[in-house]
Amino acid sequence: MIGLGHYLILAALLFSIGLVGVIRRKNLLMLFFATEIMLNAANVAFAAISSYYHDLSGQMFAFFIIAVAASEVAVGLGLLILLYKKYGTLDLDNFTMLKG
Amino acid sequence: MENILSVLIFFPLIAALLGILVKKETIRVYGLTVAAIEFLLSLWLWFAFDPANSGFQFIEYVPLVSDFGINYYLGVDGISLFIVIMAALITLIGIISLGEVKDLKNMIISLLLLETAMVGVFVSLDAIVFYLFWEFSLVPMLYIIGYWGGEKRLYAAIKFFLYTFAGSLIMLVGMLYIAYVYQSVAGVWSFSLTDWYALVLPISVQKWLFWAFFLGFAIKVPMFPFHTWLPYAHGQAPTVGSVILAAVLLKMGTYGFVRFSLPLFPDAAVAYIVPVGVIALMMIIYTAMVAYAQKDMKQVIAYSSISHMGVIVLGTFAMNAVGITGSIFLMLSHGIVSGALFLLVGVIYDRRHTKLMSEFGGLASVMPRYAVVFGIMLMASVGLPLTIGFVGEYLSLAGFFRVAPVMTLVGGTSIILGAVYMLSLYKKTFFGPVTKEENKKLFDLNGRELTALIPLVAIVIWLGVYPKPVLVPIDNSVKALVSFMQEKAQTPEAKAIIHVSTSSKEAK
Amino acid sequence: MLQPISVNMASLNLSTLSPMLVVVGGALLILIIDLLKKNLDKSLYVTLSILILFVDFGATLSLGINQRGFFDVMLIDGISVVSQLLILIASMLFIPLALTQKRFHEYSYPEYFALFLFMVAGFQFMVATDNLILIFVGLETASLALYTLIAMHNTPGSHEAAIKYFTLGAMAAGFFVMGAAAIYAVTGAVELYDVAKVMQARMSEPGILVPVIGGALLMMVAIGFKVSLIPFHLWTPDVYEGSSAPMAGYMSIVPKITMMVVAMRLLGLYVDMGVEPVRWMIIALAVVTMTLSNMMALVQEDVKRMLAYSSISHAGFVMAALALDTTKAYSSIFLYYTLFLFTNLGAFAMLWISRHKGQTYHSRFHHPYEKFAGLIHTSPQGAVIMAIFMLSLTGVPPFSLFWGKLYVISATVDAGYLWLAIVMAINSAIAAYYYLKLIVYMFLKPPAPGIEAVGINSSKPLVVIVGISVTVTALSVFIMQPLLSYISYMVSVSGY
Amino acid sequence: METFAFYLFSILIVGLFCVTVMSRNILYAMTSLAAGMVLISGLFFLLGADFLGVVQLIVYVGAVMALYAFGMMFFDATGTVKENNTPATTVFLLGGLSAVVLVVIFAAPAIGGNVHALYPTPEGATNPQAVGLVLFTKYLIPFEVAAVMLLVAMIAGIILAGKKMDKSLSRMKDESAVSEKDVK
Amino acid sequence: MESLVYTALFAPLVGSLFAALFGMKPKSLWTGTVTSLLLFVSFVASVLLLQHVMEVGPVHVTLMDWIVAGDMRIPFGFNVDQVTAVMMAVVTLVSTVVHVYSNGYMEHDKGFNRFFSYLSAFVFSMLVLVMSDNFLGLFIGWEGVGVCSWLLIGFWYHKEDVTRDVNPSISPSWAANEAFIMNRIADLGMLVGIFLIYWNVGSLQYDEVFAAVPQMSHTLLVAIGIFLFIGAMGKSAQFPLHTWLADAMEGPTPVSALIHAATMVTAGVYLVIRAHPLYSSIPEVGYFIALLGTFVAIFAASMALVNRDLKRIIAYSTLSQLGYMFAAAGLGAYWVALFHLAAHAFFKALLFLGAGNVMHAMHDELDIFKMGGLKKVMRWTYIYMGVASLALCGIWPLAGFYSKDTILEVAFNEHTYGIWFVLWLTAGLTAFYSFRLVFLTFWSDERYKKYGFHPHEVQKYVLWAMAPLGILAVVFGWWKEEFMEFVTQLLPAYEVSEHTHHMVPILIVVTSAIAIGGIVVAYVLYHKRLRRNPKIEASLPYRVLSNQYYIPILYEKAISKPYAELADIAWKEIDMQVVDATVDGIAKLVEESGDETRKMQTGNLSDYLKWMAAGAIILAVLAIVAVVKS
Repeated sequence: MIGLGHYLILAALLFSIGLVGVIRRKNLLMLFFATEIMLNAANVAFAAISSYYHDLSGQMFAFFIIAVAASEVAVGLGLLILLYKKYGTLDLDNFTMLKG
Repeated sequence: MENILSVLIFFPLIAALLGILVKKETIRVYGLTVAAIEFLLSLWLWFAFDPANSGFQFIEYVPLVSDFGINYYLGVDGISLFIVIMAALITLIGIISLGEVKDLKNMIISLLLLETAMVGVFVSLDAIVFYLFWEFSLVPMLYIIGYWGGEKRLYAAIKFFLYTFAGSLIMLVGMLYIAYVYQSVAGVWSFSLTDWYALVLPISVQKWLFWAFFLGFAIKVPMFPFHTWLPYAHGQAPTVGSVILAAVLLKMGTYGFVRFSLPLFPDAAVAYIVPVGVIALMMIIYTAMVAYAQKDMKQVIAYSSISHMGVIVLGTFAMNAVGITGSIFLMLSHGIVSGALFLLVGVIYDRRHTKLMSEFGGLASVMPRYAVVFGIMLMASVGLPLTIGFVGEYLSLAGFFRVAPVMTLVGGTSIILGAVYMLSLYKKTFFGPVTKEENKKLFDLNGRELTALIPLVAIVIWLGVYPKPVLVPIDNSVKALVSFMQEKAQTPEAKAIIHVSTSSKEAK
Repeated sequence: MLQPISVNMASLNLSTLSPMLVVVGGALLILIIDLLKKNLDKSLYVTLSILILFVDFGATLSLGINQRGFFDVMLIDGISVVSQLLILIASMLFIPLALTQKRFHEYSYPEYFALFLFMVAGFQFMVATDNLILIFVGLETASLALYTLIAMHNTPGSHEAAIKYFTLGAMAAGFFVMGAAAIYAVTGAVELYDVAKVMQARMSEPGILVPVIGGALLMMVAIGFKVSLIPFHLWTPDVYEGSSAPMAGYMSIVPKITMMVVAMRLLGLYVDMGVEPVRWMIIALAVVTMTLSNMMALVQEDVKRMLAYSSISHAGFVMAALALDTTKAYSSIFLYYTLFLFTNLGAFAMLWISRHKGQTYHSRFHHPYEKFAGLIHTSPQGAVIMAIFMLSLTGVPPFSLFWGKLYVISATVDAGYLWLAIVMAINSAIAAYYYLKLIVYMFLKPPAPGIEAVGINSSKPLVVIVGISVTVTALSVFIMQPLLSYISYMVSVSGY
Repeated sequence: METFAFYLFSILIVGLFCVTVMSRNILYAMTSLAAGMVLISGLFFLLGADFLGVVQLIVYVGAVMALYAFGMMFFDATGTVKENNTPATTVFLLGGLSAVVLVVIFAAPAIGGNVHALYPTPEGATNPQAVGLVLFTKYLIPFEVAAVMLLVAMIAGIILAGKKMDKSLSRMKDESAVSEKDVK
Repeated sequence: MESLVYTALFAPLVGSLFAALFGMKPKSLWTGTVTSLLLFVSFVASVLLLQHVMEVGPVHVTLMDWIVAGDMRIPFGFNVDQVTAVMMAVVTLVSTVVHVYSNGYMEHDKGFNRFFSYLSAFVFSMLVLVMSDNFLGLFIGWEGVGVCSWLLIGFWYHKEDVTRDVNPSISPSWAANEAFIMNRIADLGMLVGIFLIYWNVGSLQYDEVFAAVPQMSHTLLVAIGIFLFIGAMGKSAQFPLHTWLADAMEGPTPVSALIHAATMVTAGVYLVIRAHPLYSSIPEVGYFIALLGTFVAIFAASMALVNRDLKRIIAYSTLSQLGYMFAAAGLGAYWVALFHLAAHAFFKALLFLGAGNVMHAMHDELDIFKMGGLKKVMRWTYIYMGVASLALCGIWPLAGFYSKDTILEVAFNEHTYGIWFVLWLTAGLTAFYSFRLVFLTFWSDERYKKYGFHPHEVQKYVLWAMAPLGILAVVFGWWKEEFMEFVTQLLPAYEVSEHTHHMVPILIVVTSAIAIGGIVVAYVLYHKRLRRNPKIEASLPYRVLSNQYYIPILYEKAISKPYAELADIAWKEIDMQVVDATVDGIAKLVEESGDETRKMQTGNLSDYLKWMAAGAIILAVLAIVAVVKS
């Protein structure tokens, strides 16, 4: 039997990987992938805790996170399409008009 | 008329708002009328005031935010009565003196708003209401300096606003702390001064609160080293702005000392006589020197204001009736005199558009009336007996002498140094041959200027010769204040230094 | 085998849901109307939205205090009612700003109003529950709608703003869920009252502080993002600049109030339990936020951007109250935001009134300071009104925010954090400079020659909104007593 | 067995996600992301959260990836992406530090003890049944809100990707906008 | 009697205000006449009061309260006792004469009306000074005379500043300011004295204060005595505050006569006399006063020896005589001091008015080296000045003889032989320089012709107006006994000891001898023609003396200039560079940190994301710190 800690550390690591991606990526689409990883990390954590505590709230939370992730993808893609249509690029280095 | 104080506060405010509707051509008459009515109302206040009663009169009390202890609480006693009257008078004089300025309408509206704030500050007995008017007074002044001022007006206006604003915020924290202490003792919130007076604060608390309030007041006064906004403000402000700034706004600071610092923190005030005294001495001597070095007439008077305010501070911290009465009287006299001096500088500035002393010389022969009025004000400024300037200065120094003789001796140099810079100004400007061609055909004072100045001259002499009608009400209230302070003081040292009266002490 | 579930309808306490139902239903109604008939004028949707929000407002007002509904998911306590009311007031004041003189892209969509109402519903859900799941879902609903609303302004700025906000928001969502996971890991609960109970019980266990504080920390990132605390604020100025002025004004108030309520529920729990590190983290964030944002605001060239930084600073100011854990402090937050709502929305509405379409004044900014130079001559009323808003933001009495500041600082003093009160005071003084700068431009500088009229986008509804705002701002002293007693009552019955 | 599965899945997931994060090729990134998602659903099954696993598969692998793929095609970015990536030191410093922080938080030994379930899994019910039970009672409201959220997302997606956004009324002079309408 | 007091006091004020009404108008004869008449009224009232005091006793009136604060209650109270009555009579008499005289002297001046206004105002102030029944009232007059003196010295304000070589006083306005400021320095001392009195006695009324003297500690009395005397030093131009007096000669000559010889400068002496109960109980301070007076006597006389300026010589002699008065007062012989004060007032005023006549004749030329032989054209002036000079030298039977000799007797009697010797020597010097002036002006060769002057005698009525002074300069001393009896009703009677009594005739002879000796030397040297010895003029002592011991230059170099420079530094270096720069620096610092901080707002989303992660880490660090600390 694997301890809860293992799952949680895995979740933490996945989150960190997501974070690295978020920090590293300049292409917005790829960046969104990384945010998905972050959300999934949380899902793993919730599912594991839920399972170990025999409590359903965690699974519910994970379920809603998935729903949120789906919605975010929809909106995010909409935005990306808009940006791509207008500017022909998804590199966030190109969007630095607003600053200071 | 029980609500006369409210009327005094809000009459100019309403007048200012209605002033927006008045046509530009008639605004001068409107402004004059309003200011005159306000002044008459203030005189009525004096008339109705009972000089024998040392407590607050014409009290108005309306809860504003009762859960938080903020009330619309007004009252006037001998200490504030005359400052209110002076504020009304100076506003009136200021409006009379207004020449052909741009956007006269806005100017008059601003002045009336300022009058509301000034009167409000001096009659508020609720700390928050006091603070409200205190802060609000900055706004019209900001506009007056910043719009009608000289070359560097923006810098001056912003500096004036920010500096005073910053200081008073710290004071606000102090106020909130007192209210908190009051709440923890009495169980209810209150910002009423009279409630606070009853509160005996631990000495350690008094000490830091003293400095919190000190900062707010010191910047307003302004005390060394927080004074540098003043020369800019005066240097850039239009004449009427300087007049009101010097005459009334600065007095808010010293009034604050009397109204807040002394009765609320008697022990701390006594404990800090020496540091405050040293600062006051710095103001007196150092700024007098700086005044002497100035090349611009207005700057001389600006710095001289600081120097005189130093004497006021000394008097305030005398901790006896003589000194405090003197300092309050000196507030009045400095208000009248410096106001008049700024008006006078304005007169010459209107004609020549310069205030540099080197541009003048020999004006006494070209503008004799001007020279006479200036001379009288100069003498009042240096504290010549039988002018208004002497009484307050003498009493302030006399009072402080009891506390710190040596410091008084040093502070007394104000009468010397004051003479040095004022006489040198007078000499440079009025004496000697008329060297500049432009100066040869200057007009002497015209009717409008005389109307503004003559009342001030009359007051200068009247109150110099017969100050009693003003001194007695002030003194009654101050005596009450001092004996209250002595009762409230906790340490024996403080009790010893706060001096009520030779006779009453013997009676005890 | 499973037992059939029988649910007593009365125990569900459906009324707790009524405000959100109204507004969601309203949004659907708008969508249906649009389906039935195209190309209706925006004024219809504006008025409809106001009416829906008004009904919502009524429904919220009639909620009984301190009840739970729907299997204890819904929580109607004092602060939830107060914050919902604030959200609704702000929304009602915001919507008419669509009726401008000029045409702007977003208002050509009926969906704009539907999305807006959905967003309001999302916010309402966030404050009307203490279930982390519902908070999260509500948050995302509102946020997604908000991103869209921003992008719909359809200018390069708004696109950039939307993508920035969206991306950072996604990351913040990640932190939120990770934080929730940590809390869940410690307590096995996602409902805050349960969390509190379990945590209280477990506080004495050795080593418990690490995950407890860790959870708070992760949540704080998400909260900090939404409330825009430094260093999570970075989106704020850019997004405010990119979006339309009303949207920026709205964003400076409503999402912050809602997140502040969440923070009260969540972080308040820690502070209340005496987890000192959390308290210090809040204070540190607050101090850094108000100080640095003030400094940055000082050097802005654009009024809207300055107001963005100013709203960050105000958020920091209020956030400090969160660390105090007194009823007065919590009340002061609502009091402050109530007053801030009118002032700031008014200020942004003024910017909106002055909005023009071309880039007349500046190659990038729509509202550079220069634009307002000499406004007192070209539009005296406008100048005076804007000055009142600025003075209020500065904290000059008698204008509204003075009372807010007074109360917040007072609460800080009462809690014994004198130094914090002094820091707040000093920051207010620094802040005075940049508000003053605008006043200086409006009143003390001559108008720049040959430019378009500043009030170009003005219309009656806008003027009315500004009028309401300025009235409340200027005369706030008279509503202070009822407001204060109402808010204090509402906060204290909620147990804060 | 379970242990083996866990470690296998874990290593694979971490590896795949690393590819997602590090790869220059968008196709690789997406594929590894999808694969990682699938494996995560495997973890869910492992944990007994069958319903969650299914949802994960459907939503992520199905919907999300389809959406992304659609988007990707739209962007025509099948080749390598030229990115001016953040310097590795910054990335690993920040990533490493946050990993440490997170691990410290989540690996705390205090987690896991002394907690009893507030919403225990009903006896004798399968996971989907249990989930259904909770979802339609306790979590009905969040569920409905999630529905609203999806609706919002849908509207948002439609609007943002729609043709109407091509021309900006906010940028256009009012006169021309009016005339355009008249022409219609 | 009250009305008499008020008449005497306020008549000059009325005159002053009347003249002020016409202050800016061109000359009108009215102002001169009316003010002179009113002064005469005041004089008559003073004489009547004097008589009243003699016959009945002092009069005390209180007009009204002036300052009331705390326990301080200061009325406008006036007390006419023996000393005051004498002072009033002297002041009003000399003033009346000077007013009448000025009608002629200022005839052609543009500021005629203004002049009379100032002059009468001065008299009023002086009367307040002597009549007040309390110290603060005295202070009113004290400052009042200061201001009037300022106005009058600077009467010809339009003159330009010149260098010290051309005119040692630089300009009237400069001299006026110098006088005012120097007096102010002393006034501060006086004020402090007043404060000391108030806080220890609780009153400033003379009677109460003097009644309290016995109860006060010695140190306190010494302190009060010193501070009051500092005040006296300023008004009476005692060293080191003496420079203003000579410079004050820039004022019109009647002013010099009235203010800087007869009245105002004696205010210091008056103060010491007035405060005699105080000073008698602190003999050591008195002795110091006497020493200082003696020093000033010879110090001033020495400067007069070489001066060429008609008025300055007389001014130095005034200074010297003031020294005599202080010597007497300091040694306790208050009545003698008062006696000399009165006598001096008469002959010194006469001397100055005579000098005014000469100036008038010489078109404002003051250099006695350019005069000579004027007795032919200015007979009466010559007689007046001769008489006055003789009186000044103390030649029997003129007024100066009685008063001055008595002072020498006192000095002898007190066994302060040093003081006696110096005063004796000074008497010789006085005689020399006085007659040097007389001979160089009125005798010797008519050098003025060389410079193209056409001197002429002044108007008749002016000469007549001077007559009372002339008569009094002669006869005043004859009333010594009566005077003594009268004033010693109030002042302590000073009796010389038996031993001294025997010595008196010898002393008289010795003193008279040196005086006559001085006259003779002057006669020998100057009666025929001006003798100048370039060698002597180039010698160091001569230069020192003619440059007033370099004291004015020293003051300028050591005080005025450094003060101006320090003031400049205070303004430009400290106020602007330190104080204000700090304020602006803070503002700038805030703004610059704003500029720095905004750099985190790069506009690049990636950076924002990094900041967010970094923020989380920073928070974690913070949390760790907080945990560790708690």
